[in-house]
Amino acid sequence: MLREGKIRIPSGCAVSGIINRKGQVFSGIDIVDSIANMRERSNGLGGGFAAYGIYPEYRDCYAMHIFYDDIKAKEDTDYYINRNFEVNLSERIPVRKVKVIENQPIIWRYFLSPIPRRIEDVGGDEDEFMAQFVMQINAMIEGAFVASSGKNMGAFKGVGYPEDIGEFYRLDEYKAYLWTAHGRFPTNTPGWWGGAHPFTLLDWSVVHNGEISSYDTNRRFVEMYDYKCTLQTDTEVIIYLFDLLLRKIGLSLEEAVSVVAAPFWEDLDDLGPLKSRQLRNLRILYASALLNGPFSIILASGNGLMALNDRIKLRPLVAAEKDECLYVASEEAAIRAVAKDLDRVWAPRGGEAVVGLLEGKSDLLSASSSGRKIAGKCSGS
Amino acid sequence: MKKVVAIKEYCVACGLCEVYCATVHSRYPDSVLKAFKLSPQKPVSRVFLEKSEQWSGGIQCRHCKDAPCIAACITGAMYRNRDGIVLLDEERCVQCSTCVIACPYGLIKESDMGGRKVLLKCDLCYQLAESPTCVTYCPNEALIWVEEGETL
Amino acid sequence: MAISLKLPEFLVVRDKERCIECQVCVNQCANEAHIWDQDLEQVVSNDVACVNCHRCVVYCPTRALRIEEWKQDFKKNANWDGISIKQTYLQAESGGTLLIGMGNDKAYPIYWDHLLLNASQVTNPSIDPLREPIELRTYLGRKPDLLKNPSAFREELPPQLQLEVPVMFSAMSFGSVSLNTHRSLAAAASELGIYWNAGEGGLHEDLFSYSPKTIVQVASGRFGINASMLKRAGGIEIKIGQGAKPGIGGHLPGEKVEEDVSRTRRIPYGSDAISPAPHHDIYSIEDLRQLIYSLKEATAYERVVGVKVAAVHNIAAIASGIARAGADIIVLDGFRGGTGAAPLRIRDNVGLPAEFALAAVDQRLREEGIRNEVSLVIAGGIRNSADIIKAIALGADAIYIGTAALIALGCHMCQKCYTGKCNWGIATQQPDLVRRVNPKIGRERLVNLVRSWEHEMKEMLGGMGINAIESLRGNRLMLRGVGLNAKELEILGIKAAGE
Amino acid sequence: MNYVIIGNSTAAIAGVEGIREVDSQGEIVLISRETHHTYSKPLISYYLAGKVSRENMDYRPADFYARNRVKTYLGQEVTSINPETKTVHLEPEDVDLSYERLLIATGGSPIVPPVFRGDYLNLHQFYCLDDVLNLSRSLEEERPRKIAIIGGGLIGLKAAESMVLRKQHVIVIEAGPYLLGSIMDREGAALVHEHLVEQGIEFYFSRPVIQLETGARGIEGLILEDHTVVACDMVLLAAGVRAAYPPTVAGGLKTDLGILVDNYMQTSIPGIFAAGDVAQGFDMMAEVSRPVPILSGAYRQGRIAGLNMAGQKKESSGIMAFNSIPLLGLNIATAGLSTEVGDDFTPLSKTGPGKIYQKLILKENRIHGLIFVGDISRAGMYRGLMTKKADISSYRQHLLSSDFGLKYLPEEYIEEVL
Repeated sequence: MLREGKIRIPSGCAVSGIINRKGQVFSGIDIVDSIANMRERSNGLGGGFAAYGIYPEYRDCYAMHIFYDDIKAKEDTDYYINRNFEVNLSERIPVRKVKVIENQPIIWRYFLSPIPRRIEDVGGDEDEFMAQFVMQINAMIEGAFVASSGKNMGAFKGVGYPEDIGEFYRLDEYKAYLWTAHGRFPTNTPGWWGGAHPFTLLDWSVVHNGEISSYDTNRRFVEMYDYKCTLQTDTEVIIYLFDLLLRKIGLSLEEAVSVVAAPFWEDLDDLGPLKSRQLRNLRILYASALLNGPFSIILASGNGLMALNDRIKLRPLVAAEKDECLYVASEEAAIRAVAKDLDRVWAPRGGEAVVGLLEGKSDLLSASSSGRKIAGKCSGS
Repeated sequence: MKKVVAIKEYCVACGLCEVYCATVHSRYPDSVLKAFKLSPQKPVSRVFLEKSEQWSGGIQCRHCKDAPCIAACITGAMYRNRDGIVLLDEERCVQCSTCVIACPYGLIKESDMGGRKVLLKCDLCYQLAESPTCVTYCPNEALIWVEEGETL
Repeated sequence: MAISLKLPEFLVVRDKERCIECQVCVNQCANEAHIWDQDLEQVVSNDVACVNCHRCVVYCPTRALRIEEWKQDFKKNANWDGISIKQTYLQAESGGTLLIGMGNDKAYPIYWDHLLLNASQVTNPSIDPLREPIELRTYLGRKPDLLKNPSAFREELPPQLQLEVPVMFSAMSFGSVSLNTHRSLAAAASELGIYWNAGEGGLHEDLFSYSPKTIVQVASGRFGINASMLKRAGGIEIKIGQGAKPGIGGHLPGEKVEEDVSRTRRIPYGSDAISPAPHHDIYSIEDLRQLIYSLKEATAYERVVGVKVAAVHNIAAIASGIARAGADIIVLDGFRGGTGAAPLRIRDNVGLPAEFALAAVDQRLREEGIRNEVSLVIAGGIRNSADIIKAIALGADAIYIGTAALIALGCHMCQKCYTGKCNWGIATQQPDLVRRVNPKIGRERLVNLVRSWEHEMKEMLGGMGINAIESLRGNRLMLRGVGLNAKELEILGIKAAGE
Repeated sequence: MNYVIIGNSTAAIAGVEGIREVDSQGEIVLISRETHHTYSKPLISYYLAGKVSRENMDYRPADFYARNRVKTYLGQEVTSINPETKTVHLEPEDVDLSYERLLIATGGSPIVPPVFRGDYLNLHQFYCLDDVLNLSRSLEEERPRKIAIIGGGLIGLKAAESMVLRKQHVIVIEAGPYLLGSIMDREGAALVHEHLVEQGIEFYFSRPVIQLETGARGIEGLILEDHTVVACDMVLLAAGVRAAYPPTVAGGLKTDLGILVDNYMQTSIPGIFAAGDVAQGFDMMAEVSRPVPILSGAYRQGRIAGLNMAGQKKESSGIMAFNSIPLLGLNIATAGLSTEVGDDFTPLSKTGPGKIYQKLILKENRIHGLIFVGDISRAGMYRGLMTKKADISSYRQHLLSSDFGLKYLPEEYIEEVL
């Protein structure tokens, strides 16, 4: 059977996300419990987590989680890493033996600082350098797959039920202020670790439930802007779209939302002349970026998260608040499993984004991944 | 009162108005084929396709408000019914043809029904529920059934 | 006079049992294939004159008429078939180019019929157009480079054509078609919220009220065009070529240039209207750029300027050049596109299928990163809503229909448009024939056609789980090829069925 | 408003209809010397010929009076009209009826040439229903062999036709030089004559009857001016009609050849109107006031009178004489100044094939009269052009062509018909 990248595989799923908006970190137990409560929504063929704030000691380094099928792939990748980065730490990610988890790849993590000359070679845009580097590895090196590459964050994913994956990765031992999780129900897969969610680029991570009917339109659109959709998954194209809209083009989060979940033409007229003209123009210009078909996604960055449904809400999404914590999940039960007394619970409408930002942040685009700057040395030990 | 109006801009001069008018007033109102093949005399139309090089149109009794044919009819056979339709009661008609010369448009015609002379005029197919037959079957909607004074 | 070797093409079959001698057929046949014989007191046929337009068949109130092919066998010969022999006779007698109307009728593969659409099952829901909105609105026009001009959406965009359905009526000039045909197209386009193209013959003054929904054409003859017409129009199209006759100009015979045509085209009454093969001010891509910007200047950059080209072998490079020359819309006219008159050999042997041209151009513009900046419209051989959906999935923004619109108006594809005696009142200027198109009915029929397609398109989109047409544009994963070889699949950029 | 109408024929009935178009409430009283329900006078020859039943002679359905709420005094004669008191006196009822508006529609009475004044058993009038009822009885009882008809005009020839259809031998005696002299020219009359001779009718022209031969059965022969003796055993008088004035009106109505009326059909005495054969109104073709004793004129005048009596101001543009008289299978139609031959008038005519004769009388680019014999199918269009006083100069060359029709007429005329 062909794996992701060779074939497009539709899947159903569960998603969950928790953020402490004051930036206080907490262990992975809650997020694992939350996603575990939606076991019915996945089938054991994929689970994963994204965690932000987990590597404070390496906060200025790119934390790169890579799956290797074999040692050859690692050697090839290391060659490229060493040419482009100063390697602050390179180690096997610590895992626990879990009975049902098998066929795991070699799972490695690096804390990297790019060599400034290399960034200058490609025009001096560090984010673009990183994004291109990651896409190159994924596309070029057989048997290597970058699971995450942002700063002070990481993706932990694999084939299995999400709670088993959490156990496997020892997430109880990590502390993050923002967690997202995913349980996967692919309809046709050999169970490839790279295909599990979240999918990441730079600081971005996306967990996603749904199927993007507009996939090829979106793919061919982002590919015009130097993205390589190697996985042929919706999740991949979603993250590239957001990266394009938010980072490369510089739309605000609100604008990007009204692109990917554009209002209906007939609803535009009710919004006042200026607003309706701008939304109309956005829709005209970014027609190919409309995400069509059923989805609920959680997009996260170091600054916070944003949960969003497709514009006619064909997939479930529930949000809740308790003090400084914001919860989003496919089902209310997944939130109630970890937070009993909620201040507020609501079901966002189709196309209505639920945004949870760290205090003091005004946008999802994190400082580390915005602007064209050359990275300094990593401050971690 | 609704009248049939001919729109000469769209008349295609096919003559189907005549064919269907003749049929519906024949012994076999539902079948053109039977009307023409089985009737003892060739069925006669009460609408007339007028053609010139510049225009054409199916024309028929205008059901004039101040109808000269009614005024002229010596027997009272020509009358106006409740709906304003000018009708000829064939039972009472003595075929004097005064209406023929009374009609300023020449739209009442004499016809020979097997040696018997009859006078025929448009009755707007008043016995049918739908529009007059010529309108129903005009293939280009060049005959329309509209309230008087109503234009396109 | 030497005997003509021409054979009748068709046989008029008159069922005497059914004929009532009403002469409706006589009244309707402009070719005089039906004649009333005073002496016989019956209608007789002149089969040689019959063009198989079906006017008499449709109008006969007793269904007494049928037109058959005139079956005349030649000795079996796979090389010299009857058609080839008859065409040779014709040219030996006339010494002229064979003329023909409408699009290529040869049995080249129709790629639309080798494409299959996807539909949702289980993993995502199909959308029911009767319950949920499904949007077909499309904007055609130049879009700024998103990376270079990220705040473009806050400004006024360059002019856009707003289409409620991604369908437009192709350029058909007043002269080649009748005024009532134009009236029907214009009124239908306005009612449908789409555009119609008046072709290279200007816009008749009676239709000025429709000008906001009219695209006027600037072609090599420049007929009917002046500054006020450009400003009045909703959009402008520079016509470089036409799918039915790439590389060939146009010729409207003087007989068709009656008073209205003469006034509208701004040419002398009764004079031949000749459109040269090339624009004599466009011998290169940079010349095209000058014309595009001349037209934009003339309309204060308030009008969309498109460029229509025939699909030819290096169309991808040509289209890229047109996009970079500043065109807002590129129209690709495939080799099945219709025409009022074309040399038969050109029509049947020159050009490319629209499907390939579209696939190649869309892909090329994407590779160059400029696909989003220009709109792509295809024309030539679109027959139904499925063709449209496939075209959009291959990468088109919208499509043009010409032949389909004329068929909706009554065209029976006899392909004799060039004679000027169109029995359906479409391709004619003869007043008695022009009356045969009642614009009220014409408008209704066109509106019905597009509305029925609109509904079908929504059903197909909904089936694919898509509720806005832009999410289908270039969505080639929604297509699979059947009966296509690997190279064809590669050019079309699609997978084979089952993949 | 209350209305009194004297008469029960076309003009009177049209008067009722005219009044009821405007006034559905006012009281209408209708007085007739005859006792019959309203019937059509021109139908008497058809009745005699057996082409129409007695019931079908009714000019309006049996419920006409009831439906229009008309009170009738049939078999009553008005013996005096008093405009001062606005009353009419009826006999034998011996009542006075008051009116606010009065319509005199008493019609005409047949002219009896002096030579026929006398009491002859076999001398018949041919004017009203009672005449033909009598005549019909006589024909059956007396079985005449030769019937002489005095007068070759419209009435005479219709009488002749009915007699032929009853298999009688008919002799027509016309004082003038040819038939239908009041409406027909010599050429047309010749065709009619030829046709009627073929049907077995004998004719004597240009010789009035100067003396009668009488015997036991009454008149047995007619002596003409040239002393020709025409043997006959029955005589029908059809020598014409004149206005049948009502009895003297106190104060007097102005009359000429009929009661003078204005274009609203009002007489010289306000409140009193007249219409039909008794009235003398405007002849639109001759453009003078003169009697036009035809049924359609009577109807038009009666209706106009009725409308004006009920208060709707409606002006008549005058009436036109026109006739259609099929005679034993030959169609004849005339209209307007059909016999005009003055210098200003230009005839345009066409003959054949067969008994076809068509003639238009033109003057100053207008059609003033027409005579059609044989084929009358297009006569209505020409008459329409006469009514409109249409200028025919642009299509003059097409007049009388076999395809003459709307297509030759000006746009505004076509628009009217479409």
